[in-house]
Amino acid sequence: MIIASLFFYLFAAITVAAAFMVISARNPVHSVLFLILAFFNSAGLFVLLGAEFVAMILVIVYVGAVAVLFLFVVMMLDIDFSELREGMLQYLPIGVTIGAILLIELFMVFGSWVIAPETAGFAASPTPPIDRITNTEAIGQLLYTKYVYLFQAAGMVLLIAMIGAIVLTLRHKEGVKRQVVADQVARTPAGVQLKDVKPGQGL
Amino acid sequence: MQSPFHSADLTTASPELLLAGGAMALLMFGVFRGKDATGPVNVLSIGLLIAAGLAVLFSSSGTVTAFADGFVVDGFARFMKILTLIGSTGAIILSLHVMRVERMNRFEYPILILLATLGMLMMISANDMISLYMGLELQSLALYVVAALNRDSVRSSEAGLKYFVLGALSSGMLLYGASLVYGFTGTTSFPQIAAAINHGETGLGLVFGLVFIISGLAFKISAVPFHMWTPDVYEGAPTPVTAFFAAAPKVAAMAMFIRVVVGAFPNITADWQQIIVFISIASMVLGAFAAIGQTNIKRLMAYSSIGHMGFALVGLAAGTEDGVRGVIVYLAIYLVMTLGTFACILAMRGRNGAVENISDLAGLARNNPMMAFLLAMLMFSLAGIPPLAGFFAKFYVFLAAIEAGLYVLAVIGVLASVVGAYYYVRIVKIMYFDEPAEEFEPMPVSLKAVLAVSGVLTIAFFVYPGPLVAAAGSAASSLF
Amino acid sequence: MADTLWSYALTVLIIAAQSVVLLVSLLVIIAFLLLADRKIWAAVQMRRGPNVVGPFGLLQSFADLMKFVFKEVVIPAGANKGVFLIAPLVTCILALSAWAVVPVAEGWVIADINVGILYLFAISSLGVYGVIMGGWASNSKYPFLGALRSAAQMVSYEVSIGFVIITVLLCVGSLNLTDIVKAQEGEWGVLGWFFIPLFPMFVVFFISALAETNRPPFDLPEAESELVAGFMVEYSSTPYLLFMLGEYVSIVMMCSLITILFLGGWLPPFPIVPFTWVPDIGWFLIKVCFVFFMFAMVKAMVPRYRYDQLMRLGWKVFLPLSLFWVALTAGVLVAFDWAP
Amino acid sequence: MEELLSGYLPIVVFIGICMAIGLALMLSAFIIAIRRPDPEKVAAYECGFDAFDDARMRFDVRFYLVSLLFIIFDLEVAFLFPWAISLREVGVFGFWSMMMFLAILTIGFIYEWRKGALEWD
Repeated sequence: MIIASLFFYLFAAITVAAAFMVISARNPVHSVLFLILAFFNSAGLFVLLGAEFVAMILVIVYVGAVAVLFLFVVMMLDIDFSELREGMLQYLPIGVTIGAILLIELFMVFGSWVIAPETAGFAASPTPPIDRITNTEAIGQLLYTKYVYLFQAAGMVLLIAMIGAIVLTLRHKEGVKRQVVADQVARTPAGVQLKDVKPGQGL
Repeated sequence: MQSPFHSADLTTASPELLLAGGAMALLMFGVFRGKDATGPVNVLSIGLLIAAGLAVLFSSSGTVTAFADGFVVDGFARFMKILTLIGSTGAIILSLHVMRVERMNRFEYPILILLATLGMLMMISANDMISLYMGLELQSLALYVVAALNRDSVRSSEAGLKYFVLGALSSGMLLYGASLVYGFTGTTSFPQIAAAINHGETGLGLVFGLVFIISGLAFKISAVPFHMWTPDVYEGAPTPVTAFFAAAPKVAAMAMFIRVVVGAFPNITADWQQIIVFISIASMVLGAFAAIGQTNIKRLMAYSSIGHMGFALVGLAAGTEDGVRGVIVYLAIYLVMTLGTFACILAMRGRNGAVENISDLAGLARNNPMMAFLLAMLMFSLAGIPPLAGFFAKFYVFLAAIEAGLYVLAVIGVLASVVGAYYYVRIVKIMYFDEPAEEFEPMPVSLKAVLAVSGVLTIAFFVYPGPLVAAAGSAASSLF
Repeated sequence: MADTLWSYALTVLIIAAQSVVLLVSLLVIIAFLLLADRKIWAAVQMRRGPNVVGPFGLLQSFADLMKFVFKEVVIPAGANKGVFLIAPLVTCILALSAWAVVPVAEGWVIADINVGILYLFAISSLGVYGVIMGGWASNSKYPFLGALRSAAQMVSYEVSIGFVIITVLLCVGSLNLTDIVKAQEGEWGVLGWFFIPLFPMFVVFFISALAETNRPPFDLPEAESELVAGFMVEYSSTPYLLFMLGEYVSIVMMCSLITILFLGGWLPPFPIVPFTWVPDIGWFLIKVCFVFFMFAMVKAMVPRYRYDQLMRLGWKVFLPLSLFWVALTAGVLVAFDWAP
Repeated sequence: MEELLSGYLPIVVFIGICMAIGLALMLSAFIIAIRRPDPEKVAAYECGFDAFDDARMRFDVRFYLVSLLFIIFDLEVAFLFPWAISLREVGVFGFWSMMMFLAILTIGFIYEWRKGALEWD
């Protein structure tokens, strides 16, 4: 288990360092790459918790899909980020203050952590222990039955996301001729018309 | 595996199911109908909202939980759901004319409103941090999209983006707080959190969790110091969307606020009371003073809504049943007044399209005396001048605050409403005593109807306040 | 304490040795598959293909390797140097890393994790990074366009790949790759392999695998007649070699994934005597080579798709089809109570 | 738990070795091959012309739309994984629960299709 805790500190340290680099890197593309690094290490932390499924989904969804979109946006939009950064310096003192307060609070929370006595009863997680059943199956046995309401709500959220994506981004170019495969395939010799085209006149 | 699901749950959640199914059916109808779908979709959406309202009233009685206790329907939920549905219906009616004239007539708009309303109903009925968050995200996501609906307008896109970034931040804070609370109590269910805190000791972690949750919620009702998105979003979003933002989401977010603090943290009232007293005072004061300098009526309404949320929080700060009753009454009256006011704002259309400066209202009394009179009444009511409805709204919350011993809060509230009265009365002065500006286009029937209903309710409320107060009372009692 | 450390070190050493053996044999096999690819292509076009280096040109790939190593690394002046060099590394390392969970025979796997198929899915969803980073960092127009095309193409087909994997998982009930192979084991041999009941999904997966690895007829990111060499235009020497290597490693990866998901992995076609003489690893290799042969034949025979056709196929044909099959498979399994 | 984690140790080692191989291949040319860049050699390739302008330009919003839609469907797939392997445990109810979820997203898919978001023009 020493190795596990070593890896915990390694992943945790890299996550924090990468997160710091996300906000301090000069080039936004580098920021996104550091974000990806942070995601990877968080996935590592999840594995250390025994949450294999969540770890893999974190990589698939966040690194494989969301960060690709981020990278797209910062690479291709060509925004002058140094200009944005100028404004940031102005708010730096406030940001640092708030961050420091949060950090102190966290330490205080850590120091005076009290767990309610009843908690043990509630905290008994609804999933069976990890030795008996894999993490993915444990999720599967709860998500679609016990939490069906939340599951369907997630479906509705995705539906809104689809509608929103189309409402906000879809634009059709005018006058584009599209290939209609069905029409092409359905064409028979009977439908063919021969036209005698005179030179210089066109159709 | 024993299915944890009961078919009775479907009845309990029938308003939500109706809205979800209806919205999807309308989406299909709209996309297959093509260009001329917007009219029918609007009408059907209004019908769907009314049907959902009937389902709220008749599908269940007493306190019922469903879906493994993640979902609760009680008197409070029913009352707030009806208010939310009224708000959304009003917003769709208000949008009918303007959307057509402004060529933003997209059938997705009413559907997104329906889906946002679905999220609000889920928030109001949430009995668990996770279902609360799902409802909240459902609502917020739809609202981000409608804020940016006019995508050819830079201001609308900016409004959508600002709302999205800050909204996401607030959701993050809410989640962070919820996870701290979960860490302390080991549960996300409100009654179980309450039970865990009841016997245990209040740890610092729990208090921080509570602070974060309240910050996240304060964002959603735009209370100071988490209000900064409100003026920009109100100003930038298309006006019918602003009308919607000012009405239904505020009611739903406040209901969620009440549900969280009263449902999950009833045993540490002292801890959250002081936070709410602070944000309440800050909102009232900022709402009163910042609104004075505004020239744009939508920005003015933004600061006005910040102030009103501050007043409503006075009742919640009391932390008593009477206080919650006061909040409910306040929200009901606020909703009616807001819809009426926005009916007037939407009617501000000159020959060259919509105008939104306060000075454009100059001399309205001569051009359109009826509209001017009703708007004046609404302004007086928003200011809280007796015997209009707005006065009673404030009366009940202040009364509850005084009964709970929060004298300072009540006094500051009264002072803030005196300052606030200045800018409401200024609008009346501009309408009645300034030289007439350009005449507005005649008011379309849909706006007239909303304004008339709102005006009559505002003016005549004092005649018969009993039913609303009694209903609010029984709604509040279901929480305690 | 010291004992534990030693035992850990020993474990790590053993794993490292196994990994090196796997990787080296993989790279050698790829060297010959690359040659096979060119030979098959040539044969279809009635040419001879590489035949100079070594007997029948067998050592051609090694000669190419040497050539790449001795070439100058040219980094364009406007390029973002760091990202430019990281991009091929990412492509290559990701492609190689996927092999950690592939069972080439019963028990012959470096890491037998519970979520093996998710790991592979995750790695394949990251393949797009090398292309985007390379295309962007080059700061040149052809790579840029190639990267754009490639990103949209790879993500479009990934969804159908996901759905196809789901249909297989429905029949298996585990995310572990060894379990997936074992679920196809039975006295009926080849008849129990999943390509028979799930034949349409087998086809969808095969074609999506072509698109996912930018193989012809979906090689639009590097369509030479339009984009010169796509996102690889500015690359030379070993960075280019890493891109090429990564590409072929993922192609072989896809071949073995098809083998594991649909063709019964290391299982012999019939569990009877002459077939069981061949060792498990032999069957695995034979199947992988067969699928690779199909890849090579497609490359030689099918003309390139147009971009709108490519997107149409992914979103409008494969996506609904595979989604429907997910529902159908699950429905059948539940209705007849066959679910594993 | 111990067992689960020890299953991941090989992956870490394996990825480490992959990195070593990748780096070794990459660096070999830097060490062995000569480097003699000149302005023509390091110019971006534009069919023999000097590059007209910066290559990083704005491009069609359609590419964003594709990746947005991909994120949504990727999440859908993510929801399917646990379901697929516990189909027996969740039973008929779990099956219909997932069918509802898929139906909601299919509605979204039909909407996209009809709107023409899946066309490429």
